[in-house]
Amino acid sequence: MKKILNDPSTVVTDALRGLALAHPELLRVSTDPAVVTRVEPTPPGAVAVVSGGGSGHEPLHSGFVGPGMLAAACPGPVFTSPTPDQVVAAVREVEAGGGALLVVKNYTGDVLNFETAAELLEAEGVEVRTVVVDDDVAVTDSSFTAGRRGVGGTVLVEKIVGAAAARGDSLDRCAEIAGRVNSQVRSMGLALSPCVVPHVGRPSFELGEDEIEIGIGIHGEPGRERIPLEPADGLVRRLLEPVLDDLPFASGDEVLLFTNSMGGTPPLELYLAHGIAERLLAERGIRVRRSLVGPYVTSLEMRGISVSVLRLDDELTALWDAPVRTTALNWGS
Amino acid sequence: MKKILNDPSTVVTDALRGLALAHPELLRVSTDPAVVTRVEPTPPGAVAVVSGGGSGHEPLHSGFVGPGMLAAACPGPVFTSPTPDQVVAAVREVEAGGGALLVVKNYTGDVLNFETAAELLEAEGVEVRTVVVDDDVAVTDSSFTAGRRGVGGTVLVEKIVGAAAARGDSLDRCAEIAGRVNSQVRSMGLALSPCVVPHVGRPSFELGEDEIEIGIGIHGEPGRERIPLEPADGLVRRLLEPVLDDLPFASGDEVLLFTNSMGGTPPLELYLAHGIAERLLAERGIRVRRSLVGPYVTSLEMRGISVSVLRLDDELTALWDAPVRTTALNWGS
Amino acid sequence: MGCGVDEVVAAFHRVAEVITAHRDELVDLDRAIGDGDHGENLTRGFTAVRASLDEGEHGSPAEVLKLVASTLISTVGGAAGPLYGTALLRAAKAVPDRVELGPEDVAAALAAALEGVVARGRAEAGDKTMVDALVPAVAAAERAVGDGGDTRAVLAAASAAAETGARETAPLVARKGRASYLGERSAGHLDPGARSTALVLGAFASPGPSPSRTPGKECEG
Amino acid sequence: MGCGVDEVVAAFHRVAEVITAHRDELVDLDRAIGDGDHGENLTRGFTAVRASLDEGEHGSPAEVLKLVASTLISTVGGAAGPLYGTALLRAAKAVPDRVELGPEDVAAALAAALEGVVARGRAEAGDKTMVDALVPAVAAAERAVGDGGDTRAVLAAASAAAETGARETAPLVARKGRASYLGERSAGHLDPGARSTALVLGAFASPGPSPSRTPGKECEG
Ligand SMILES: Nc1ncnc2c1ncn2[C@@H]1O[C@H](COP(=O)(O)OP(=O)(O)O)[C@@H](O)[C@H]1O
Ligand SMILES: Nc1ncnc2c1ncn2[C@@H]1O[C@H](COP(=O)(O)OP(=O)(O)O)[C@@H](O)[C@H]1O
Ligand SMILES: [Mg+2]
Ligand SMILES: [Mg+2]
Ligand SMILES: [Mg+2]
Ligand SMILES: [Mg+2]
Repeated sequence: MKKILNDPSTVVTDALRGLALAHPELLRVSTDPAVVTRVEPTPPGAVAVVSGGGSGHEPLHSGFVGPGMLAAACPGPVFTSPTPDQVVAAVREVEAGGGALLVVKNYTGDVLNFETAAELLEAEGVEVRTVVVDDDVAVTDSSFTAGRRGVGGTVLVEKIVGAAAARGDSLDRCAEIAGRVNSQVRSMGLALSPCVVPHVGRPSFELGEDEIEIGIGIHGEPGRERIPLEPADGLVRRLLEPVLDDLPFASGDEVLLFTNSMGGTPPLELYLAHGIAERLLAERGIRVRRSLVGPYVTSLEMRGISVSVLRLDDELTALWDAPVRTTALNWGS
Repeated sequence: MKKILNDPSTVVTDALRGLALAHPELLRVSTDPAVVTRVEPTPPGAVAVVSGGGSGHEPLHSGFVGPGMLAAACPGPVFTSPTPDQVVAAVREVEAGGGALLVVKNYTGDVLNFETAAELLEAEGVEVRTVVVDDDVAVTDSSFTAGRRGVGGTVLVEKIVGAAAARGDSLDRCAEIAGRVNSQVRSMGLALSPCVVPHVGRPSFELGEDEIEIGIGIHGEPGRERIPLEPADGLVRRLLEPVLDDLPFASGDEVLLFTNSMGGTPPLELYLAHGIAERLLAERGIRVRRSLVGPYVTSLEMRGISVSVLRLDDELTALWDAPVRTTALNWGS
Repeated sequence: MGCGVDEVVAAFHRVAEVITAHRDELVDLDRAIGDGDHGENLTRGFTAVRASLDEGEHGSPAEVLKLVASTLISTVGGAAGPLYGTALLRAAKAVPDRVELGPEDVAAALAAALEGVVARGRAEAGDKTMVDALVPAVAAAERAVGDGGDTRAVLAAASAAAETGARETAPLVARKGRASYLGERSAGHLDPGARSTALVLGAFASPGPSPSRTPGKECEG
Repeated sequence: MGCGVDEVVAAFHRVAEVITAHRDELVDLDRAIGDGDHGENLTRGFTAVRASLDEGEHGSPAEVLKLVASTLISTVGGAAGPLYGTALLRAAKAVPDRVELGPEDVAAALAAALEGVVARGRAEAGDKTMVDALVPAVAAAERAVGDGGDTRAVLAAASAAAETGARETAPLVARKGRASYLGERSAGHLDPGARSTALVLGAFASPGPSPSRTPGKECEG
């Protein structure tokens, strides 16, 4: 395992230290427990949007802390959900009377830890709502699984509900909007190569010389199938068709198309895939009104991509366009 | 070679198509010859800052096209400098009477092609100045080499001179500022793994299981030495010491610290390295006034990092802080 | 005599030791059908447990159970953190003011722990989770109580049953937790949480020496 | 008789063919001491040359040389693009109004090409670049003219000398271009640009068939 680190057990705190030094004007970082909050305080009465999850998916979530998006993020150890303490500490620091909306990816660990935190916070008299993001169509959503995983759609939920909170929407309204985004977004990913969790030291899975995994999870969880590598046109189609068929998206829909790198895929390949996805959507009569392209929900150094499609309405579009100032997303004024 | 692409010979144009679709409000893309220009026109009389180079280093240069930075970028084939036509076409499109400043990384191919373009443009009556960036201390700058390579410092030159052009500085003044940035910045990188050029199909070099290359170039050119992997503290010191000793930087200096990913290094490792670099600078009495952390000058999927240090003065700091709106750097209003 | 506060503290030191010794095994099990962190998560948690146990005096077994629970909740993360935490909180509530845990107390604590895990995680027996170690452990403990066993016998029965239960997760198809994403492919591997549950109960039942400053004590009679 | 416009066109078709056939060899040479694109760059360039030659009628050898030069400049990129382009532009200027290129013309064109490369790239003999193929080629061509050789003999002499020159770049340490970053480690490898220069001259000198619609012609007498 070749990695730039000193000690696998301190990699998250060591990185948080660097994060704090790099963005003093935007972020404040505590390491015990690990919490990243934004320097700009939550306006009195406004909703504090808080998220978190295992580390190793950066910029998710700490890279989305800032005006117009998250009030705080709780980074767990690599690929391990944060503990309730972290969530409680984060919410205590940023909640300003408007309550807290917790954005949680649908993994057992995350759901249970945030659930525990919510119980503790409610016992303290803090109003809390939770939205569980589960946009990954690679997993069958049945009683035989822990349900769909939360993947790329998480960024879209966080951006849009962050904008709703910034314009002063109530906690209930924020919860409704976050739920709406989650209900309108579908995603699927593929991996060309695995990742290596620092404290494990070996690849999360093995792939043959020419093999790729379709439907990969962001922790290296297995997907739907392993196939030989094929040209990008076919790969993107394999991701997009299940995504479109699931909601389903229909001709005439206007969407946000999010082409995400799992970490190790260069922009050249990513933009190439994005171009293909846009063409395939056009073939189905679906119009891309907004685009996002980049490594936003990653899996350490994994090479691969995911595609998320969000059906837009005017409100979601306006909230997407609203100003945001974070290390990873930054626009408007 | 596992890559997401259709045909190695069209990878750059295919990616440019995706880039155009993703950022219609910011960028305009032509593919014959390949030129990326910003939608916002150059104000009459202002300097047009134009850069370019081989593709595969994204977001360099196309990701830096936009208000406050580049007026246009010319992407060559992967790791191959663009042709003079591209540069001439780009300058013709964005030059608005104030002349053009060409930012060129110091590689024989880039220098020669931009030189030819400059001759053609001057013959057309366009005023042109060129700044050649050569910040890589891994290469000995002597008559026995093609001189130092242009690496991470290029981003800093482009951002700062882009701001100078945006505030209306003359061509001579822009050339002076760009030259000043280049004279005050030093960089060095290391690689944990090689990259694979699509039309070559094999790794650019081979590294042992535990081996890393110190002083790597952004095309996989060899560096100063191969050593066994060591903890991050030692690695960052190996990059930073030659950088600091070269200018040299001295106690009391105020600097911009730029910790760059070569593409495949996750943010976790990158921020960790940044934190170490900041600590090592502090030990030498050097104060980090500004930070930049991210994959900005990459080498396809290469895993590795580079560190650049720029000595700041008040003017350079103000120009760094000035608003910029590009796909990769985005701040201010 | 049963299990007093010192014996419970000593038992948790043994648990910490056993989990740390099996860290890599648990990582490998979780790597096969999960995300490879279970061994690391529990090692981090029980290392913290050792430190918090060493910090002060402890009034009762229930207090120790609560302290361990809250330490695990605040350091383990993942699915196992809240599940182990809830299990131990419920166990504490089942034996609120006992000075010593007798055989019935142990059985009641185990039953409460199982209820807690099910309440949080909503898994059923056969879903290939820690529930599959706890269900037979609770049944065996109750049987041992019925047979007139002492505390040590009840713990031994629970531990043996948990071990068998964990082993028998191998052929199962996971329906809860991260392993469920594998569907049929999860069959053929032990469930890491069931395995760690068996290790915890084994450490409670066994008289192994404790490396901590708290003198090694085992639950007697 | 010397080399007329048709023969020059045919020669460049042969060059395109030879370069394409040696693409992988040139990639490998450049991969060893450069960045692995030389074969791809020249193949792209000469494929474009073929297309532009096929586009219309050509008035004179100099016009063809200019067309090839500008096509290479606008399609090759890298170090080789401007260097080959400048070389051919200078060669064209050396034989401005010739209908046929005689032996002296060939030698003069080659000398001008070398001057162009040196003017652009500032390399000296021994720097391990294409200059190391061109310098002996020019000398050999001039010797052949002095010996009374015809056009074909001059080209053959230049080609043979370029080939030797290219081979002799192997032990050299690069001092120009990307290979110079390797320092001592560049020794032991052929310079890709010197090798491609030898291939170009070889294709000019050889009577190999041309696959293009322009009938295969070689420079005569
Ligand atoms: N819903 C659940 N109910 C009971 N136990 C569960 C449940 N989900 C997961 N587990 C247990 O948790 C173990 C995994 O723990 P761990 O690896 O620490 O967490 P994570 O899955 O978040 O990485 C599984 O092996 C299983 O025994
Ligand atoms: N300054 C120079 N003068 C003459 N030839 C040069 C010079 N620099 C490089 N070359 C030639 O160019 C060749 C490399 O061409 P190519 O690989 O196409 O360009 P790049 O180095 O930009 O990738 C070298 O093998 C060498 O022969
Ligand atoms: Mg986990
Ligand atoms: Mg090149
Ligand atoms: Mg796990
Ligand atoms: Mg080359």
